[in-house]
Amino acid sequence: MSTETNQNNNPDEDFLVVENLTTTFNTARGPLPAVGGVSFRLGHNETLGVVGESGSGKTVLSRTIMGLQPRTNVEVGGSVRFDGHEIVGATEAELREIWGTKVAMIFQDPMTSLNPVTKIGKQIGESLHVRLGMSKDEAKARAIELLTLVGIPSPEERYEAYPTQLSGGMRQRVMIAIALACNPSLLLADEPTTGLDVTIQAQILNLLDELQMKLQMSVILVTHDLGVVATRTDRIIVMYAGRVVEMGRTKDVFKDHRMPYTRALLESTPRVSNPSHTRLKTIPGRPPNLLKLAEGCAFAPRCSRATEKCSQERPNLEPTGTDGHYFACWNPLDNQSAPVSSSTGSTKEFGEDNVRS
Amino acid sequence: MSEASKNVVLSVKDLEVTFRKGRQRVSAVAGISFDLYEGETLGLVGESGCGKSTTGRALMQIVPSTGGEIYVDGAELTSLSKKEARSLRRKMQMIFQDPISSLNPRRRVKDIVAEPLDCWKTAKGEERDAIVYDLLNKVGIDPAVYGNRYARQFSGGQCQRISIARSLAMRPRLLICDEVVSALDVSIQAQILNLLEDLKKEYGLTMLFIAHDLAVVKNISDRVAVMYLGKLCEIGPSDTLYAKPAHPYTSFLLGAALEADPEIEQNRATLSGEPPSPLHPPSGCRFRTRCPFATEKCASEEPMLRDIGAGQQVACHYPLVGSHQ
Amino acid sequence: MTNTETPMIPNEIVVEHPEKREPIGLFTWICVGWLAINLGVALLTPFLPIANPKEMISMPSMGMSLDHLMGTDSLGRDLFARVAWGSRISLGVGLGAMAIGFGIGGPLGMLAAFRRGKLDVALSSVMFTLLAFPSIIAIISILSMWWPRSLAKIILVVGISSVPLVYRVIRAATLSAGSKEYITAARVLGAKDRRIVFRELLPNVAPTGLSFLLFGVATVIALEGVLAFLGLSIDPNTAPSWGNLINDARQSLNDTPQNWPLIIFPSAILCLFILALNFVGDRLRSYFDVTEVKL
Amino acid sequence: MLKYFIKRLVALVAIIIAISIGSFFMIQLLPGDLATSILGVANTPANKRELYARLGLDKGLVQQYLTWMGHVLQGDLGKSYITGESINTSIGKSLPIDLEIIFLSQIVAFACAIPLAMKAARKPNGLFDRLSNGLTFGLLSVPSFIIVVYLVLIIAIKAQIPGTGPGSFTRWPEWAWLFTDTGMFFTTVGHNLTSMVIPTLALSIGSFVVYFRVLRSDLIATLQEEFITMARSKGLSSRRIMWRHAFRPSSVALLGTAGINIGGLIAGGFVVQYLLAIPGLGGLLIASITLQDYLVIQSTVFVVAVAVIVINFTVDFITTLVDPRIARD
Repeated sequence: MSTETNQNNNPDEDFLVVENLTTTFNTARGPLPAVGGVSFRLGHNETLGVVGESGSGKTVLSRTIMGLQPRTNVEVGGSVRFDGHEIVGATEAELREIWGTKVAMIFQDPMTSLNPVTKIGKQIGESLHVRLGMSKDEAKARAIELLTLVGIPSPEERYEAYPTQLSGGMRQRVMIAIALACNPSLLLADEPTTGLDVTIQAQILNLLDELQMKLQMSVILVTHDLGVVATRTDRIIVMYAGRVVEMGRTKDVFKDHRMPYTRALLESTPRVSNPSHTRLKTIPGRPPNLLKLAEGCAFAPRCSRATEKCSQERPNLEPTGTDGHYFACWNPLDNQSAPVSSSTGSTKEFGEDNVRS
Repeated sequence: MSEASKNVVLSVKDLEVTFRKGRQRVSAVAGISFDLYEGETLGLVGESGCGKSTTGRALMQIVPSTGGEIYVDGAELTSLSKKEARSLRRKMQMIFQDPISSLNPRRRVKDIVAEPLDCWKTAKGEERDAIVYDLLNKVGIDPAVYGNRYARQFSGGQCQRISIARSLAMRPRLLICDEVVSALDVSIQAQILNLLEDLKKEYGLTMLFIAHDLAVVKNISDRVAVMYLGKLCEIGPSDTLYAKPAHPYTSFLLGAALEADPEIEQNRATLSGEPPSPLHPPSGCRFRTRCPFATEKCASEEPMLRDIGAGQQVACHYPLVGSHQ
Repeated sequence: MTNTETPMIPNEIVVEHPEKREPIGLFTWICVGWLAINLGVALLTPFLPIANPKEMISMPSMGMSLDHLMGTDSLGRDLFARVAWGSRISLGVGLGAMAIGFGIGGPLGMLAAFRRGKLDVALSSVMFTLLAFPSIIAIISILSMWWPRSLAKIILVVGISSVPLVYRVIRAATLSAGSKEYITAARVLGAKDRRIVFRELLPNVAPTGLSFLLFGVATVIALEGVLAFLGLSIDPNTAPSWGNLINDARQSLNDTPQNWPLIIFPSAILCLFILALNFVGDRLRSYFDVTEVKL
Repeated sequence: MLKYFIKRLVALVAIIIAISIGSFFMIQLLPGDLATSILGVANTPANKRELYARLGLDKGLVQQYLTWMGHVLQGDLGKSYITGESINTSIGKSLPIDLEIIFLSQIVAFACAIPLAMKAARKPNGLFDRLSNGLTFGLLSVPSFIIVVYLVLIIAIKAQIPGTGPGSFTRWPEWAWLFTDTGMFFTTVGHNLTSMVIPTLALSIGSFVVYFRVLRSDLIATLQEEFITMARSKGLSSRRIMWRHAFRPSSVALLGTAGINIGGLIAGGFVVQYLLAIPGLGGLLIASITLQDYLVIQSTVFVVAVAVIVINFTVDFITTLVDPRIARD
């Protein structure tokens, strides 16, 4: 395992360093590059949003970062350095040391992610007992505390409940309690609110914010919903066909995006603020088949700005000039009206307002 | 949009749907009334379990309604014989949430689209094929390439296009869309929403659009109705209702909706708790247990849907917006 | 056999035309071929140039030779001819009994699942009670007292005793297919019951039915072996079944232990036939992705 | 939970009543002449009438059924028309033998199936999984009567292991011996266990194959579930994940299969008993079928059916303990 990251004098940027990460599934129909070379950095207590549609590889990315990908039929390349640990290539036994205690994950569907035949209290207490060596009584007491922390009413009673007896929102709260049981410093949240009602979604997102502040965690929020990342993240990554097509501070990406896909995604999303019957801009076609990815830019076949070069050569991530804002496109959109300086300032302000200090 | 001069295509009066769960009774839809005018789209929005899908299904008589009346072009649906109801239902069609499961995986696309024609025996042979060809073209599925494929070979978005083609084969007056885009990705969702808008114009459809996504509903609807725990809270023209919600629940719902824009300040005051069980709905106003403005009156007296002007109706004793006059 | 080869790929990855089907595979074709050969032999036995199975044509307990491919039994009868004729009985019992089982249980199961309500409750409570009754005991008791024995009676008794099981499987498959949205969609489009049953339900129930049919035939062929051992199958002197042949061999092997082909051939052919049925049934199930119905 | 249990119990009683009716009428309605088999050549109309009156067979069928049920409810299954022996005694002698064979074979089957299935499921499609999966699929296609025939040929005849062949069954010692003559006790137990080798093997192979396959495929499916990924992400050891998280949900299917299988063994194990000349219920049933001993057949069928149902009921009950979801539906 590499420990050289510790020597870096800017720890805030190097809490999590992902470099050229690839995840390829070996299928009966050939290799399927679900994640095709992703690099980014994440600082302490920072919130990173990963946005993409189905098949963009965002879920696979989050699992590969954690090292949770199954071992068979999968090839992982590149590097994930997390707080002095190299994840790629580590054995399951090595990973087990940091799972739960340093990095934890919450999953999309709380119904299938909770063991249906075990009481929820036991599921929370399990890692306390096994990983932290608490006695069963201590674990139970702490589990009830955690249930209170995540806002579950009458936690003593709910301790005895089975997952099927809870509502969707309650189950997601239980998932959060399980993930946070051992005080991890990095939380990966994979579509944590998909399938929940809007009011419950707001509750869960507020809870996550609150807990992030309280417990001092970095969070990677994976979602398909641009609304979820818009106000809850410091930076975002936009993924398409397994690659990062744009990344930067949230405000920069929303207001000053360069990649046509990012714009298309934003324009095809209906908005509450738009008047009724606003014609949506659509992206023609469908996401590409990852088994038959062409040489060039994966978005080229659907892109209105595509040129011949786009289908021949794959664009790499280029800096825009704004700090930390990158895009991958041969024919980027023009620098938009929003002045760079003010947007940087307000992003910071925004971050302090809503996420933490 | 809702001028009296317009024809009423669908009129619902005090619709009730009660399910039996063991010895208990769950009233999924507890008496709702609304009118649907020719050529308009009414959005029906609410959180899961509020009874919006059950309403749609009761209108199609997929689940039996246990009370109230449904008028389609003036004819009352529930009192008709099975046979008469069946033929009246030709005027109404429905598209479902799960695009993949709503197509039979073991049948060919062109047969799926032709299903209504075959059922009603309205077109045969070349005429039938021509209609199918035309419909598939309209929804953007190339019939020459895909017509003979099986439904299981298509993605969600394509399946939804096929479903739409099928629902239009009988040229219905009324189309009920039940969460038709909620299983789809944003880019595909936009395609389907635009397609529905186009087809609505072309076929002169009247639509009931049921969904949980507030932005989607606003985008497609002329008027929007908000449901909570089996009751209508509020109904009104989309732009008015979204700009000036009169019912506290509508206001909270809009506040919780996330906008894809980091500059819009999110309303952090969210509703606390979860909706009560429909097995034991609260007395009076059903929202009162979570409503910050609730008083004793709300517990004792059920608020009726009343006009507050500009086509907006609200069921609340203390609406946030007074009269529009 | 296993449809678990590539489950590691998360659902979110879009593969164009997501066909889950695996290639059919060589072994499946071998099994199909083996089933076809047996069926062909069973159908054509009377016309094949083989020895008379009842005639003592040679020395008893002869080993394998070109004249007698599988040797002869303790009475000097040609084993190959007896196995070939035996396939007629064994396959006849298997297919005949399943024809009765499916003929009665299939429509009833579909009807109950389609109509639901009181009819379903009534039919199901009768069928599930019958299912609780150990059918093999009933079969043995009935056959042991219903003289004289004949192929038709065996087929009838075994067939009827399989009705509740077929009913359960078909009902479950119909219920599962019927809960799909496309059935509701068809109804909404105005399809009448008949159309829904034949156009929508049947094509989706048929794969389950077919694979269960193969398992059923395999089970009945094994069951006939049990009956033969207890002396309850048809009289081995009129026509031997595979079970009869194995039973005969078992008894005569005490005297002539060197004549092992006598037991090896019929039992191997019986087992391989059952194996092929099971394998093809299993492949059918995964080919049509019939996962929701547990057989 | 209690409500569910009571509901099941009511259903159980209803099914047992249905089965008593079934076993009674099935026997009564069958062709066959009781008088001939009892009286033989003395089957004159007068004798027959006298016999029927003595046995109570001159009354209506419903009357006969009620009389029989009345006795059964008092714990008396009646006496054989032919041997005159009490059926309670006959079944009392035979049933323990069935229970012993089933008990031993199930222990062996579970002891082999659970660890092997765990091993196979851990690496689906790995070498061990492919081998075990293929092998068990092959074994699945070998009916138990063929297994017995070959086991007898190999163990008892070829390998010449004494006390394992047909007819070598030895009973357990009587209770009193346990305290007076330990040497004799162990000798008889030893004999008994030796004589159980072939029947136990014969039944355990079939059970093992079924259990292995059910548990393996269920485990593979369970291990794909998100809650297993969740458990891994907590940093739990794979051992703990296998046993605490994967095995318990998977054992539901295993239990269900075991219930059906054990029921099948009680009813279907008699081929094995017949081939090995073991005097269990199967032996009793076949002997009475040969003698056309109606009442014994009827009672044995009834007892076996009740045993099968009680076992299924017990398994269902255990299943609800393992998986709390079931009782709540």
